[in-house]
Amino acid sequence: QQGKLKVGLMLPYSGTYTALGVAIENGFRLHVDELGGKLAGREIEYVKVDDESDPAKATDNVNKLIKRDNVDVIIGTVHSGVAMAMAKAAKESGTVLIVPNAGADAVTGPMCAPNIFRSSFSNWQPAFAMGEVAAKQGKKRAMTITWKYAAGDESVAGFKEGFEKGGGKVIKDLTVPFPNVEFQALLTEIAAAKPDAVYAFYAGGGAVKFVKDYAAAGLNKTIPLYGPGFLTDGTLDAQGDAAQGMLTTLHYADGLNTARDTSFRTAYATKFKLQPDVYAVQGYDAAQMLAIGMNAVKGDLSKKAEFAGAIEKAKIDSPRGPFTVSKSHNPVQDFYLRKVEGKENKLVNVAVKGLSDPGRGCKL
Amino acid sequence: MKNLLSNSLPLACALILALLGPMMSPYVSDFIVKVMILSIFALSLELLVGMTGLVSLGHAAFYGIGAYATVLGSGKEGGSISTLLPLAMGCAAAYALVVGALSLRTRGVYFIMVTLAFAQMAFFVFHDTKVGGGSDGVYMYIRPVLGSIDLDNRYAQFYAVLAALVFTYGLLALIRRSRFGAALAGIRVNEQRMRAAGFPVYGYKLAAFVIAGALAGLAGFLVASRDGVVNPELLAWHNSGEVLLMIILGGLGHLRGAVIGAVAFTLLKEFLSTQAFVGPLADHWQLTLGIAIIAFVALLPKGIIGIASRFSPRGAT
Amino acid sequence: MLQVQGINTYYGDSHILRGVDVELPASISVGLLGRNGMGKTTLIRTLMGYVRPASGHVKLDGQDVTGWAPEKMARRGIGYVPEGRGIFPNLSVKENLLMSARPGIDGQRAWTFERVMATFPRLTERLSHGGQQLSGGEQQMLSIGRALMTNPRLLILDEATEGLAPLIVAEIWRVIADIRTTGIATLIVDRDWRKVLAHTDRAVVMEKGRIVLASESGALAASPEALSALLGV
Amino acid sequence: MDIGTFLVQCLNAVQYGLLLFLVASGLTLIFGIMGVINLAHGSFYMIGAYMAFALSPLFGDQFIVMLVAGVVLAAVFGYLLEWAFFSYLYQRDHLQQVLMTYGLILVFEELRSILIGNDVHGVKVPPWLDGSFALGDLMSYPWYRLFASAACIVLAIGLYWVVNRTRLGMMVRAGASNRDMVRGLGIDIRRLYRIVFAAGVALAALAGMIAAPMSSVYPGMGASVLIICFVVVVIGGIGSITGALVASLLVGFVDTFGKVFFAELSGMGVYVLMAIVLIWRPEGLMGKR
Amino acid sequence: MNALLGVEKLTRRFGGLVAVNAVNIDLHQGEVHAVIGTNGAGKSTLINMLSGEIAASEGCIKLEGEEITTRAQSRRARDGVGRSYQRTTIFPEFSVHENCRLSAQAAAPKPWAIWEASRRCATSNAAAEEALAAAGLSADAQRIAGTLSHGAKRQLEVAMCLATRPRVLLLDEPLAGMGAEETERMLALLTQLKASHAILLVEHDMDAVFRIADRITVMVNGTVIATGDPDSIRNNVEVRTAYLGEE
Ligand SMILES: Nc1ncnc2c1ncn2[C@@H]1O[C@H](COP(=O)(O)OP(=O)(O)OP(=O)(O)O)[C@@H](O)[C@H]1O
Ligand SMILES: Nc1ncnc2c1ncn2[C@@H]1O[C@H](COP(=O)(O)OP(=O)(O)OP(=O)(O)O)[C@@H](O)[C@H]1O
Ligand SMILES: [Mg+2]
Ligand SMILES: [Mg+2]
Repeated sequence: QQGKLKVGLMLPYSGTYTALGVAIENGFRLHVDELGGKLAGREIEYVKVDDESDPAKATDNVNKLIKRDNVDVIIGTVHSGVAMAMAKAAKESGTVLIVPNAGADAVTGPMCAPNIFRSSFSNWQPAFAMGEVAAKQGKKRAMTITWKYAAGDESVAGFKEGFEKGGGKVIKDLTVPFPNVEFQALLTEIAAAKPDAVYAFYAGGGAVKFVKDYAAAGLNKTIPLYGPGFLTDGTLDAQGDAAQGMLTTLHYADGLNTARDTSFRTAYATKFKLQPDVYAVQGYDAAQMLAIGMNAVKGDLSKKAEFAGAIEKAKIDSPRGPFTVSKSHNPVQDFYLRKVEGKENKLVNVAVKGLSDPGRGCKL
Repeated sequence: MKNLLSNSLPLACALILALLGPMMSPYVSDFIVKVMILSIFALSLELLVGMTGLVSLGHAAFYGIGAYATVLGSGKEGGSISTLLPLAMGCAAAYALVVGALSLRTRGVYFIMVTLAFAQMAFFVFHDTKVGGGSDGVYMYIRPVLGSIDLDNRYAQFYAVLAALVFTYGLLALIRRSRFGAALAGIRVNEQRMRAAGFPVYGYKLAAFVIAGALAGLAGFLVASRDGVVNPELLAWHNSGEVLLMIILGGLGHLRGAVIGAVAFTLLKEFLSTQAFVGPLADHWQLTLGIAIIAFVALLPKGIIGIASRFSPRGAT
Repeated sequence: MLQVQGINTYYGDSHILRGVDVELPASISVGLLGRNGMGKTTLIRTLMGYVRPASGHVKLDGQDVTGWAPEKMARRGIGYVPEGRGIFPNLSVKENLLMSARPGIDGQRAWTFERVMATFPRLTERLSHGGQQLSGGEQQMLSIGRALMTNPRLLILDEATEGLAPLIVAEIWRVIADIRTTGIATLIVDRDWRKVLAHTDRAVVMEKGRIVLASESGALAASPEALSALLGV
Repeated sequence: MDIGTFLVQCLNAVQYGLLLFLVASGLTLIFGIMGVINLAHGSFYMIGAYMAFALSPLFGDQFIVMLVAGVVLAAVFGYLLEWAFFSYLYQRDHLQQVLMTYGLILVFEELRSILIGNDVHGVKVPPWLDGSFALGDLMSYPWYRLFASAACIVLAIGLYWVVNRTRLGMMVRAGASNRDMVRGLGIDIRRLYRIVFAAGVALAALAGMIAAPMSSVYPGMGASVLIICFVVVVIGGIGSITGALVASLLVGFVDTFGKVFFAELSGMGVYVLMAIVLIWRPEGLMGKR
Repeated sequence: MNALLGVEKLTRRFGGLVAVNAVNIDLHQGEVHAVIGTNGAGKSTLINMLSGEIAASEGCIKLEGEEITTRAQSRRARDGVGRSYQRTTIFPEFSVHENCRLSAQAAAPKPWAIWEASRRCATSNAAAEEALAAAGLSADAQRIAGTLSHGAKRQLEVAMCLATRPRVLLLDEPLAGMGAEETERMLALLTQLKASHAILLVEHDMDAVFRIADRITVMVNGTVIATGDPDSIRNNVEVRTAYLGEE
């Protein structure tokens, strides 16, 4: 019937986020291979574009996929600013876009569209969950610290919402200019203010450095450090002892011990000789969502409404646990509280069940 | 004869582009639009670097400001080109006036760094505060329009950008051959002597700086109208650096060099990162692009434009 | 010591030196005369190794050194005071001198910092000034001092007295005379042909890239017709 | 802010400033003194950090031995690099160096990705420097940071001495202003520059190795230090080591207190500082000319 | 006769060093006023202050009775103060003709008129040709300035000064580097120019100075030690010991 399905992978293949891009692609390919390399009977042809995590080049890069390669679907990306530009282009061209990581609230907020989906999370979500956890633990005064950029602001806002709803109070928001990693001054501020808890939003090299500096300053003994899972995901090896015992919230964890997760992990490990992480799961689920939509329209992507409808109605059987998508196309999912033990983010319990992003600003 | 040929060559290129415009696939025309915008941007920097000897590492600031002005000025209802274009160029020129007035006190590497500093300040204003939507940027609801020219239309976009490029090139070509341009060249070579001869050097440099800023603002206007989104990265230093690389690659001191550099740099990168052309090597485009650039520097001391003189019989000195 | 044989030098397309032969024996002073633009500086730059001749040979102590790098020539005992001085503006006077200090080819250090100071007392007051801040004449002294610090056996002076006050010029000619007596060979280019002829053993006149006359300095000084024909005086 | 906190913040500022100097020191040589616009400086720093990552398992506790080995390796590497890519650039327009070093950045970054991968890795603090000492009732300060500061001070003094007090330093500075003249004085400028370039690379790598246990190693780490290094060298006045040191400390203070008092716009801090310094003193704090 | 350029108590310090110390000089049209003095006496510094290249620490400069002490250098140049440099300051990349034309264009009206080609500016071309002819460089007009020999560059230096059509000429060692013939030509030129210009000549070539100077000022260490006609200077004991040396 139809020809190959062209899937555009617009992910970071160079720069800081390269590892994430690779994990997402691997996860995506894993599920496609599980389905025999075909979605709704159509073979897949991949087109890769390195987005360099540079929003300034995002429109050009996404246009390569849309206009040059005429892809049917775009998967991407990690960086929020880039994802925003992609969402804009996807909205204008009508190409299906599945965001496998970037958490910018706006993607499923004001920028939401019938053809834009997210298989990961919104920045608001894990942060809100952490806020609730912190409040439940009886913390009263918290400080937040993050890079000064949109993702950080959104995460901090989510934490504040959850924490203050539970009766806590955020006494001060600290920020470091992006991507500066010199934290001593702010650690000193934290030590001087003596809050009950600190919420931090960092990722990658910054997360490693922050957690290590926090421990080196001796603060981890007295003031618990909370954060969304990115603070300790994929970085534990580098963080070493400094991260031990830290609590984070995320929609994925080590030691879920569900059949679904175990089979995913084994398959991933065998195929790529690597341990999967949350990014791999998000990539994997992007493929699942695409498959569901494709099956519903029998491979005919021009039926936009049915495609979206199928995904909206579906329960996606993710390694993270089943989830659905909200009206604004963001996952409605459980958030786990996890604790760092050794080199794993061990599941403690479910922090918030079926948490849905408010999708503020979305008119779907 | 030779002169005539060299003068009409750019015009011929523009004509060919104009004729081919309607025949191009959306991607090709989009790509050409991108290269043309970059060419305008590069030309505006060429006025500073190649013609006046002022190496700026903050030129992206004017580009970004032009782009932001366009988006912020257009509001929810969209705006007219006739107001947004002057707004974009005006904002960029105004910032260039401030930056130029202050930074022209310094010279050489210090000038490079002061311009960088001012660009970074502008960058952080957009990145760290809410004026422009923060680090993720803002988008434009409706693209600028003027009468029947709607920049949402890809042909309108193509011809508008082409016209802007021709305008920029023509303007700079005029400046180059004029007394103003000769004075700038003199300043590049020997500022002290220019002052002794009676040229108000500071004024000349400032004028060049502001014109370059306004033209970069023009490029910014075009890029915002094309993309419909802007973000702080437009102002980032590596963007300034990249356009500088383009004009060096093309060959300093020639308008054509700036355009050739923009074309070559973009094409090269496009080529090396496209699987269809280089296969799995595309994953390592950084490596191949890096090697290509190193090879260019090693083999072409005068930039790509130098190839011509290299193969002409008596060019080498 | 140094021989130049059949040198042809080009700058791009222009043929500047046309078959130049010059002999610079050890311990002998040679004056190089000629009008502006006749190729004096080019000859010097060629034998120093800054410019590679298209043909011909430069021989040092009988060894073919054509195309040797300037630093190698300098280390073999050639001191160079270039036209336009070549002071290092970012170094102080003292540093300008110290950085170039080296023993001569015979291992002797006849010229020391102190001796240069004694020769150019004016510099003593300017030791910590940057090279840029010196007056023109002061720079000239520094340039000569710097070349002397390398303890050369052949000192090349290209317009070494340009911009110097008469008193200093006299002093420099005295120093040159001094140097001559210590057995250092010199090659002198100067616009004051009288002084050149008075202070050299031999004189060579260039015209349009050729050597048109080579004779004893005294003999040339005594033949005004030759001088006016060749130098326009 | 009470006085105790204030003092700790000052300590933070000084300490950060010294660290900056450490990273910028190599650039002071290559850019400040030799006059080569070297954008690849960040890459050399990155190479050092990754070297620490790769070498530390081999050397175990012998941290200092590892540093020495790393410095030697980096110097050899720098020497070869200068020979292959820079030796013919001095006579050309300075901007050619910009292009060349940009190409090198891309190559190094991709090679790193191919050889080591893209994960974040930690580097162990040597055991004899592990641990912290208490500073006030809540804070403590890692010994390793003090070690890094001390290393930097030693380096600063050493560098100052070599550049300003030795003949080698004079020759190098002379070479930066007039290569031909230096050659005419019997100095082999090409070899000299190769050595200095190697030294600059070695310094950058040393900084990377010392920083690695604190900052961990990650993709793109080179790019993030590049600009700040240039800022430091330029604020200080190109070619002045004391200037670079003073500038580092200034930047340290501005950055530290900027984060505390003007969180919103602290990213601008160093750039505002640079603009003010250069408008006030167009040749940098301690620059000549 | 009124002084075209007058200077009162002009002083310049560099840190502790007083390079020019309370110098008074009057330059008149029709007169070559030579300033001689030891190296580092402050002659170039004096010219630098007169032309506006550096600011005076103290004192006052008047052009036709109007004070110009703080006037910008470029403005002074357009008002008719032209100078040459002791160290050649040309545009090495441009042709000899372009060097002069560019200098001449400073005075051309409407510099912003970008539709007019620089090459076609008739007045500037005329001024350039005239200056080149005066300096004896007409034959080399099309050569690239950087490839000239040292002496020819010195000639060009003076030609560029002339091309701006100044009324006051401040010449810093114009004879340096010139051969015998060129020296003669330059002296003839100065003699011819002095009728319509005020000329300040800094020079170390004493034969030349005594031949053409109408008045001589002698500086030592920033201070004027003598001013007067050539004969009185030649016989001044102080000048002989401090500057000329006993011959
Ligand atoms: N870089 C160059 N390129 C082309 N021609 C040059 C270059 N340098 C010098 N020339 C030409 O070479 C010829 C000889 O110049 P050179 O400098 O050797 O003369 P000179 O005898 O030293 O004169 P002067 O007494 O003026 O110093 C001159 O005609 C000059 O114009
Ligand atoms: N920018 C400066 N900074 C410090 N000192 C300076 C500066 N410029 C000149 N000087 C000093 O001022 C004094 C006068 O210098 P100037 O150049 O005026 O001398 P001059 O009379 O022209 O000498 P010459 O005949 O050698 O050219 C010198 O001692 C010089 O070292
Ligand atoms: Mg000469
Ligand atoms: Mg002088």
